[in-house]
Amino acid sequence: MDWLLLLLVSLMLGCAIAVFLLDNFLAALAAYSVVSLVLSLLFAFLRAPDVAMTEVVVGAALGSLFFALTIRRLGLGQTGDES
Amino acid sequence: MNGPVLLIVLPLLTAFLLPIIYRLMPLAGRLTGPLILVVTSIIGLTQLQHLGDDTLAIAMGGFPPPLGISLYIDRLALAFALAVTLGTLLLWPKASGDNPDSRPGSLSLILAGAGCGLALSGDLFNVYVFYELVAVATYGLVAGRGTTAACTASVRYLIISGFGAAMALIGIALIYNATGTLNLAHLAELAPSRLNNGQGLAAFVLLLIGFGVKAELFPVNTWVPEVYATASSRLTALLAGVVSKLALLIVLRLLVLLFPQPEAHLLMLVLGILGVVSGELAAWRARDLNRLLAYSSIGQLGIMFIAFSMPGQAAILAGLAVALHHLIAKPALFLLAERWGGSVQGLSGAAENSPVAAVLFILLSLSLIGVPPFPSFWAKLLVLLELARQAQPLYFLGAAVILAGAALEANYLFRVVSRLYTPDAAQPVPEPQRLPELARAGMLGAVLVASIFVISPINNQLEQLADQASDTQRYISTVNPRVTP
Amino acid sequence: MIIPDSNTLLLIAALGLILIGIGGMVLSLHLLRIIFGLALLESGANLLLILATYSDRSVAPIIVGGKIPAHMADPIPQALVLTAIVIGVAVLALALSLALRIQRAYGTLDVRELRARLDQDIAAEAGINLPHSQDAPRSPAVVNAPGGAS
Amino acid sequence: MRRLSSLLFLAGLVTLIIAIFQPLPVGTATPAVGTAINHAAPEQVGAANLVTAVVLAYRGFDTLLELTILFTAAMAAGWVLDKPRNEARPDPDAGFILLAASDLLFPLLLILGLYVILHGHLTPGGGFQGGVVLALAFFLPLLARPGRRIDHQLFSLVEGLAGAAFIGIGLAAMLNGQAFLAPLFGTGELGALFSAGSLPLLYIAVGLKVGSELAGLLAHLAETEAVG
Repeated sequence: MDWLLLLLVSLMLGCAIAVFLLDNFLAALAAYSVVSLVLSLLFAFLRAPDVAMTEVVVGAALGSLFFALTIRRLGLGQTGDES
Repeated sequence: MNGPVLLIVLPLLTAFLLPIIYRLMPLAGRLTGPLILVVTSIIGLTQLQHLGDDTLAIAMGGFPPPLGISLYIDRLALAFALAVTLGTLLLWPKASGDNPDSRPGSLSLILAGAGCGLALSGDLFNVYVFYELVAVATYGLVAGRGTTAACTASVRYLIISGFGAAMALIGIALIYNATGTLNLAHLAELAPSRLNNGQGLAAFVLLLIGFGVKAELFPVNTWVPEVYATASSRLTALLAGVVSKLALLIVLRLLVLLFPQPEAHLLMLVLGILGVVSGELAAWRARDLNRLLAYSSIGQLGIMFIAFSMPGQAAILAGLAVALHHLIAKPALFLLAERWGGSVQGLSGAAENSPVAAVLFILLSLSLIGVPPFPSFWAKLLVLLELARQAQPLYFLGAAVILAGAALEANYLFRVVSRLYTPDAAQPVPEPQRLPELARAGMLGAVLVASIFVISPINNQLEQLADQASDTQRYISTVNPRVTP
Repeated sequence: MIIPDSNTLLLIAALGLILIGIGGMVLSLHLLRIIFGLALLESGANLLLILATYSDRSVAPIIVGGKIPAHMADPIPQALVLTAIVIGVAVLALALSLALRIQRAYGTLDVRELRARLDQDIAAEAGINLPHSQDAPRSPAVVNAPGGAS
Repeated sequence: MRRLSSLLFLAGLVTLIIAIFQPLPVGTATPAVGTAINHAAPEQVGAANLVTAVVLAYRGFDTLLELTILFTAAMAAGWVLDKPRNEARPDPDAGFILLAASDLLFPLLLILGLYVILHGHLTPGGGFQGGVVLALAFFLPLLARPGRRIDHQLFSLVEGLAGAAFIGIGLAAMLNGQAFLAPLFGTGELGALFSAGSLPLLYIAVGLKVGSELAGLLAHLAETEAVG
């Protein structure tokens, strides 16, 4: 159990650092979503299913969607899908 | 019994419905907001009358205090709630000509309701939520002016304030970890045994950073000059005059109820001194009136922090006196800065066009500095006398800083006044003040002058307020938190 | 290798998120990354709040089949975090809208440039001729946002 | 220079925070109030999900304010992004797969959202989570067909009325002689769909309000003029 937790925590913190190290904003956003998802797993582990669900829906889905829309509108995506 | 709840809820309800009302009947929409504020002020006044010397607690949802959220109503809280409501009414945003927009009205109503809640709430997390609500409404009102500078100032403010809010949340987590409760009365009961340690002090530091952002506390006040220079003058008057005092009230409550440790008081003192020094020096160097007034407001808030950093009822009285004076004088000055907000150089000869405003400006400046007949003199005197009574030598530094700050204030405010009366042939004379702003500033000035003649009744009232505010036992017994395991 | 016990590990997770968030906010120069930092900081604070009264003997605070278990987790921090998450996302949305609006007008989200432009704008509105401030980059007119606004 | 001072600030903050958390006891705290709520809630509120009992009953006032914050932020964001995108060049429709998927997902998300809202007092989830799902349901078709506009007027109507309904339920309790936001209609049978008094009503108001607000907000962000 502790090993799994260690893995999750290091994944989360690694992705959190990656948010600031990745040059591409979409990649940073992906890292942020991973942080949010792992965080929701941690919430579920902490006997907080309501919070876990909220973190998935609000933090991971909605927050990332906001960021994604903004990055797209700012033209910072660098993926070339912006017409 | 439930009246005070309406002070919070009615403005919020109206804010929700205002966009719909605007769409159906634009004219009615324009009138609804001020009307509701008039209604809530009347409710507040009757409550104040009704309350007398009592204090009471209202359990939201009918759940007994430590389980549910409770409001704590004493005179101080009601007076602040009333000040927010009346202040918002007086400084209601100007109607924008042809295109009726419900948003300034809605946001102002939310600001008023949330401000009342901030003053009345008796639950730590509830305070945090109200604080965030005030903050978000402020971002919106600042950015809503539409200039890019205002948006930039708003987003920089949002970042600092968001950082502060996260710090406050961490502080709340520390407190909850130590005590397992959020009710301020319950916390006050547990504080001597649970919060009188390193963890409690750390929580205080974090909460101070969080709630200090709006109270223009020293390290987290970089937003002040930017926002005050870019927001509309009425909003600036409201923020500097009323909202900053609300945050100060929260800090005072936390200090009295939860953290009576000497370390917490010393920290407040140091930050207050730094605030006065940095604020007054920056104001002295400022070259436009808006930012001059903004920095001077940081300095004045610093004096209040110094006052509240002393233990005891007399210190609270002194701090409240300074706060009350600033609550009236600063909005008036910011209202005058609507037309005169530009560079001080450019004010040459402005007295020609608007002699009344110039006289008013002199009056307000004298009062801000603390020249004898004005109420601020008595307020500052109280603070200084109280500082002289303290044993800790750092308090003398506080007194010295306040005196030096007053000298600086005299210097820079009279630089402005002398500009007003020396026309410069090379420059056009500024446009005259406009009546709505002048009338509002005049009203506030008249209140200030009138207060010279009723100093001692005001002092008695403030003494009672301070008595209630410093009485931790009374707070606990009024709310009476009981947990049955 | 010794693994810390799960409580310490969770505390490290919360602290790490808080510190990374603050560090990112302070050291980043792009407004969007600062907003990322703020979001991470808030997540860390939320995790810490849940941890405040966490106990590994408890079960989730939901009553199934009408029987009340002996050790249920404290529901209050969970309710608080629900509130805090929603507040956080509301502030996030507003911050991003402001960022969009600023980028449209100034063409940059570099905080040093934003600060310089803000000072200039305030001074211009006040009618003061501002000498070059020390903090400002040499040529504020050049748009050099990462990714390039093309 | 600024870089150096921020690094110093950061170092100071890091030491401060680590010093704070060195002795923080985790896993040993005794949540007095939380335990009391766990014991009292089934009788006082009647919601099987105790978090819902706290969110809507014990701390219902916080939830009202939280809704107001969301309302305020959405309004302010709409104000900031007031200028809609020029009609000349809307993004082209997405590909067939996304189009089909969004058409398929719309009813599914709608039902899921309603389910989450209506069962908020029994299972994890509730008005906020369900509301977000509803918002996504309305937003996805917009993402697939950027040319389409959503009816902002309608959404703001729903938003205002749902918020007023929440306060209205609170005021109704006051008219009834109880405290503001006191639960009405008794508690019912623990665990039944129609239980926990007025709590499900409050969650429906929350869900509608959150859903319409976020859908409007998302649409605003999506409709705003591209910068690049």
